[in-house]
Amino acid sequence: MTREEPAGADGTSPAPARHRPSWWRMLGRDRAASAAAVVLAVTTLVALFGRLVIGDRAQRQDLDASLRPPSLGEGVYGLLGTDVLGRSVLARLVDAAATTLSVAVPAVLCSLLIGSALGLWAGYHGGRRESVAMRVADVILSFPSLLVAVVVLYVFSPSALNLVLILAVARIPVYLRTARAEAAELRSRLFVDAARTFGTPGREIIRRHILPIALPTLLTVATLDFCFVMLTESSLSFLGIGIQPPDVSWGLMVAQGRQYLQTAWWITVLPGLAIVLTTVSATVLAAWARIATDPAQRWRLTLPVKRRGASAAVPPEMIP
Amino acid sequence: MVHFLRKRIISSAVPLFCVVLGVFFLARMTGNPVDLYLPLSATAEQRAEFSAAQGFDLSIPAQLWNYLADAARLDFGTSLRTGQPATEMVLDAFPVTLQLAGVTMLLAITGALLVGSLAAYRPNSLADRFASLLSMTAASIPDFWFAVMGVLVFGVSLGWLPTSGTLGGPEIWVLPIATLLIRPFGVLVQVVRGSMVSALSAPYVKIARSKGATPLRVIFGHALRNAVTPVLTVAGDLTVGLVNGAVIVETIFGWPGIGKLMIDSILQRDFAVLQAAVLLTAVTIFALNILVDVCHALTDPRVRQAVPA
Amino acid sequence: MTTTAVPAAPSADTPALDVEGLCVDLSTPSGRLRAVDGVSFSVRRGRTLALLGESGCGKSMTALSVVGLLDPAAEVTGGAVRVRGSDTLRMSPAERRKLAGPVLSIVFQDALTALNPVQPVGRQIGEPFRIHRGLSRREAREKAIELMTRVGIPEPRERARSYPHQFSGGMRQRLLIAMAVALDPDVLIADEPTTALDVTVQAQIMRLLRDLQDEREMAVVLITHDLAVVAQRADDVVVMYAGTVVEEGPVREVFSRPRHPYTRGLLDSVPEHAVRGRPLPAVPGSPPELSAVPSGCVFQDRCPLVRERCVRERPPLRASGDGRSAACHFSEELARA
Amino acid sequence: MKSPVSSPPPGRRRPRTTTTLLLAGTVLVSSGCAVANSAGGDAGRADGRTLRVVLTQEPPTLEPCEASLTGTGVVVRSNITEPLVERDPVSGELHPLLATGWKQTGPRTWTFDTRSGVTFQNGEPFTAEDAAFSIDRAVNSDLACNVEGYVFGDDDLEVEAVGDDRLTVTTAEPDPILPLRLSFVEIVPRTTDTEAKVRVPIGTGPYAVRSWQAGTAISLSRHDGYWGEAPDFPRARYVWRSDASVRAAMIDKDEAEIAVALDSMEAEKDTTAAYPNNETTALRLDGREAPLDDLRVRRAIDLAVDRPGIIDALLGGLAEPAGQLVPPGVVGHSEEIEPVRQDVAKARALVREARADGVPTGRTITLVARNGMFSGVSETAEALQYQMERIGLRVRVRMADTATQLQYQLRPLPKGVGPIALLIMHGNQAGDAAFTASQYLLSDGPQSTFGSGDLDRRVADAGLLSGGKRQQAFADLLAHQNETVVQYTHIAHMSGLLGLSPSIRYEPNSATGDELRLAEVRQAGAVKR
Repeated sequence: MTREEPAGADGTSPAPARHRPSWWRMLGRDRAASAAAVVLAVTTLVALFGRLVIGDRAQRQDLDASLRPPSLGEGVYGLLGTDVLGRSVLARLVDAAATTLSVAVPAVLCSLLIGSALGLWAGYHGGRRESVAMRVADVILSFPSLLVAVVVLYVFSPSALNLVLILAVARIPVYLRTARAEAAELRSRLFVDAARTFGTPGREIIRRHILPIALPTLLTVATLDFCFVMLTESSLSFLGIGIQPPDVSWGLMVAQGRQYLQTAWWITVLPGLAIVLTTVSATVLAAWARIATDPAQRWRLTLPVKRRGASAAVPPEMIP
Repeated sequence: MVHFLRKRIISSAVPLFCVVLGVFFLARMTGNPVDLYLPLSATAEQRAEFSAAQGFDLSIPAQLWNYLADAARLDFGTSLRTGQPATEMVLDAFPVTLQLAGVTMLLAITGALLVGSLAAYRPNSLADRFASLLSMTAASIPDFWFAVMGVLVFGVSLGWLPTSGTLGGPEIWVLPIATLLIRPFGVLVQVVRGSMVSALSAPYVKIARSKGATPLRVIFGHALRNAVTPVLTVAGDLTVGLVNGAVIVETIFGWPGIGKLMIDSILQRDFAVLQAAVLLTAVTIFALNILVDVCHALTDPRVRQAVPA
Repeated sequence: MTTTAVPAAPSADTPALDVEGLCVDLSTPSGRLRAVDGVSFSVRRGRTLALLGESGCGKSMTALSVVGLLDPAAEVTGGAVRVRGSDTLRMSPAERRKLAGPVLSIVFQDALTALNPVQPVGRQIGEPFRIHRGLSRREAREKAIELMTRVGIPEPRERARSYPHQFSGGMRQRLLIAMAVALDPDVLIADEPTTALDVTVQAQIMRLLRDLQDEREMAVVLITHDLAVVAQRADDVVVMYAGTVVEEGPVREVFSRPRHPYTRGLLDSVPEHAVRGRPLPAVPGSPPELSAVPSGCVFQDRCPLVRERCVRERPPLRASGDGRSAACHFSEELARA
Repeated sequence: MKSPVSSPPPGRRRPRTTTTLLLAGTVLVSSGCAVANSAGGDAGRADGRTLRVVLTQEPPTLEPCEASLTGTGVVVRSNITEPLVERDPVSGELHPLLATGWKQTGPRTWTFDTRSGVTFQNGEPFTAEDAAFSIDRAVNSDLACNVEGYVFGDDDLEVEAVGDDRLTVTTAEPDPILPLRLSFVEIVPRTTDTEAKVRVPIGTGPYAVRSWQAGTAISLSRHDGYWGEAPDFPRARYVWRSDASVRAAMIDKDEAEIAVALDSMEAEKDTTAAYPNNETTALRLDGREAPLDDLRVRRAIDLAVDRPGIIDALLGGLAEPAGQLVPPGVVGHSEEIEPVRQDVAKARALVREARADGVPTGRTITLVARNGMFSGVSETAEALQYQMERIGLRVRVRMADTATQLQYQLRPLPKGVGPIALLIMHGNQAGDAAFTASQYLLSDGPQSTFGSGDLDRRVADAGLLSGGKRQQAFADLLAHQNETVVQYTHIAHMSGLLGLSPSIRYEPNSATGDELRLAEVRQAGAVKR
């Protein structure tokens, strides 16, 4: 007998046997995750195509229109006000989305790829390789990353590429350690032993048996890092390096606008909100994806939001 | 455990040496500081004289050798900027940052354990969603922005707190610590929540509940110790990351800590101080890593057993 | 099957545990599914009831809902679980906690994960005394050592300080049992307590359970898919299939004359029943997905006797007066066969 | 790593981790408070007796011979130590201070009469001997004092005390502005170390250093034996915050009486006072590199800049458009030179013309500016970049730190970096265009990229003149550079912005940024004497 959702007294309709629910459907059931997905999708679209729409609006200055507050009367580009140089904050937000993502995404991807590869390799093989990799991680970690960034960016000019490299190198140890820990634990598991007995080469074992298990954790770390990278880039802008004009990133906007906090809140609050929204969305979506990819946890996504005492039949205690 | 500690300390020596080398070359890459310390109109002879006096005219290997030889005698040179011994300046600044970081991490870990555990107790509940949103937002606010806002709102508009400085009662700590705290707290809440959710769904938690344990006992008596391992690791990394935050916080609030000292020495090309400061920070970070490992061993008997006693 | 004579345990008049019409719904991505549908059974002190079925038939979920340890995805939607005269499903969490341990207790199959890896076992075994009797740490430890002695842990005083990973599988299961019987519960639910163990160790554990049951007059609900264990250990059996009870009654009678084709199929699949020289009959197919339980008889897809009526109409669980019931339109027919 | 299951470890008592952590935390917190409290002997409260000043950075040292460094001078000069002669920042005239009078007694010799009845903060009386010692120490010693290179050339001075209250100074070449130069030499007692720089000096000024808590604060107290009028505040205290908004907040919160270098957008507040600070910003164009080697391109850039726009929007309206490197009040400032008005059409035409002649106007020019040079510097750089791009040039901005910017600013100039437009801020505290010209206008000047022989000659000649002729000669050569060389696109004569608590009265002047005279600060309640 079958019960489709609001179960009828005697459900008689045969349910479509859906073994694995579709991603869309699971996403749709989690309101927070779907909102996050929408935010990220919009951000990505804006980052990819926004510049085509706004043209040079983000750069167009008008010193006479300096610090105009957000208003409806100034056309689309006046919607969110202007900055001190009279540039449209909206246009700059759009322009900055592309720069911000073009720094954050490659930086995170680089450190994720390099760090995870090294970590899995080190963790799987153990021994000398493991300790060398760990010591390298120690060395990188013990340099205060912000200061290294300051040195390097001042010496080798603060280009976006250098920024990406610095941020990537600084975060490699995080992935390296996480991946190593996972791999070291998995290498003694039965299925890995089995694969080894069959003569599967190490690289294949890592790829086929270890990576899939370690990946969700690594991806979660990566999302948190996404946030870290954006914030570090912003801190660098605060210290005067980081993204260089005429390029603009959200972090740079926040840093530059901070002087005008009392007079023109919109310059700094709006890009700050953009950072917060994007990172929160990324985190929410990562948490969701982590559960959705884990067959043992997937059921959680199907839970309705339980409010205190909403269901009398199950004592709240029964909910872990 | 003693053996383990000894092994860890010995294995830290090579990386530390790499750090020393790294910071030496990094500093040298920033160029000769002569321009900064001589008047704009200084003559070529004056420049040469200055360089010679500071040893910058030597080849890089010779400079390195001198530096290492001095460092071996624990002499880290004299600050170009103030003329004081670098060691003295670094040791003056270090406790300030250590206290900031210590108090911050203590609060962050305690707070995150509480909030994260409560959120994890009922996943997807209203409280959980609120805690998650709060922590994620906290983790993504730029610290300098938070600091400046804090000064304006709590310092000036409401007048509750002093704007900045190190002189005064406990209230002087509030804004700097709050600024440093937001990110580690936000991240840790999520880590605690995640690992508590899985700890709470473990069979031993069911068994504990089948023994009639109260929710508090279940969380703090059973699940927490099991959930704490990833938390410790992340907390260690976040503590290391606090050096970055300290740069910002100390710059804004005028705290004479190591972060500000380091950034000033970079901007002033004060190599001796920079090298001493980074070395001390690195030593501290290594010590911290060892401490994290010791905590792992203390909280998890399986790890403890793997470590030869 | 050789039905070993199990001596009838002394029993009080009222059942120690009485489950009636228990329904459990499961939230899944494809909607809500009924995982346990109107399960009823009762067991008296000193008696052993076996819940028998293939994995996924809802027997574990039934057990978990009795002790109130269901996952949040699952929700009890109906029925009653009565112990000492009151329905635990209507109780407040605090009232339930009072029962957990002294009245209801459970043993899981995987003792490694069921023991807290970071606590010394002595503390875990002593915990019920700390919770319910308010004993001091030291007193609880003494009780724990007593229990460890009772379940056969050598050098209990020393081993009380050890951690679960330092014990072998059988020892861990003993520890788990010690913890479960600490407060002399009325009802002990043993959820596949021996599945993960070697055959020799299995026997030891089962003997330990029986000894403890005799000693403490517990009612035991034994959840298992192992017919031999049921035959040797249980007084009564409840056979479950796809979330429903298909047959129940005293073990000896049910096993000798099953009245449900599923029970029969199960019994036939055991080698002792097979006629030498003929292929071993097994129940063909596999249990239906919860989302695809047919609307008529739940067993229709695999039943050798399936007829048109089975597709149309679900057979109710009918008592036949001799303490047995079966949910088959043709149970009499089968009994005669 | 694996251990056999069979051997349980002996039962060790494990320290309760949580307790340990909590304990450690408590110790940390309490020790932190202890440090904070012990440091806060006087917690800097508004007690009406302490004048609290918030600077941008901690002075690297208080060594008087480094007083030409802004960070040091703002604390030391005229507060702790005094020079023989001081320059009136408004009129530019020299006033006697520790010298009562001076005259040129030979082509290369000047004679100074020193003041009597002056005592140092250590109780020693001040004599001509001390003055001679101080000049000798600052200019002729091996200390490599900043003032030596900044104000004096390579040649040593001959200094001699003639009795207790007279001293003669002889220069290698005739120097008509020697008294002005000597206004930069702070006088210290003859007991001061000659081998090494001192961190905490003794002087004759109205305040003496009471304590210096490294990293936190410098406290001064009134010098009771001060020869002049006693200042209002018995004590003064310097703290430093690098963030301008925090400095402003400290005034609002009454945590400080004076805050230096506020952001220009604070200018509308009642608690701020703007003052021309003798700094002039300009874009120095590297005339050796194409396309900047073309006069038309340099002219076009000059025409492209919207000075009033930048000043109003980015500099809080506090600055004045500039047409020369020398601000009003400085000898050599020309009243005739008008700031160039923006003329985009003309600028474009010039660039087009240059391009038609084969000048590579498409080559990317790097606009280098220094972080923290003035409030709104990065926005100004962006505005300049935009305005230069509007006339058809290609420009990228590079924000540098001080050391990096200095590499661009000073000879030897960096090679292989392409055309550079360097945003400079020239401080003319010395009050004479000679300092400007020798640095910025000579074709091989330390801060100049190119020039012309004609201009070099004019500079050399003007340096030897004095009085009205000197003024006219420098004014003419500034105009000449604007017509023939155009190395500089002048932007603005800047203003500083000071935060002032309502409880005090203080009139900032053009020297305030370099020497903040605490003795001139009055309590608002006190009647001005």
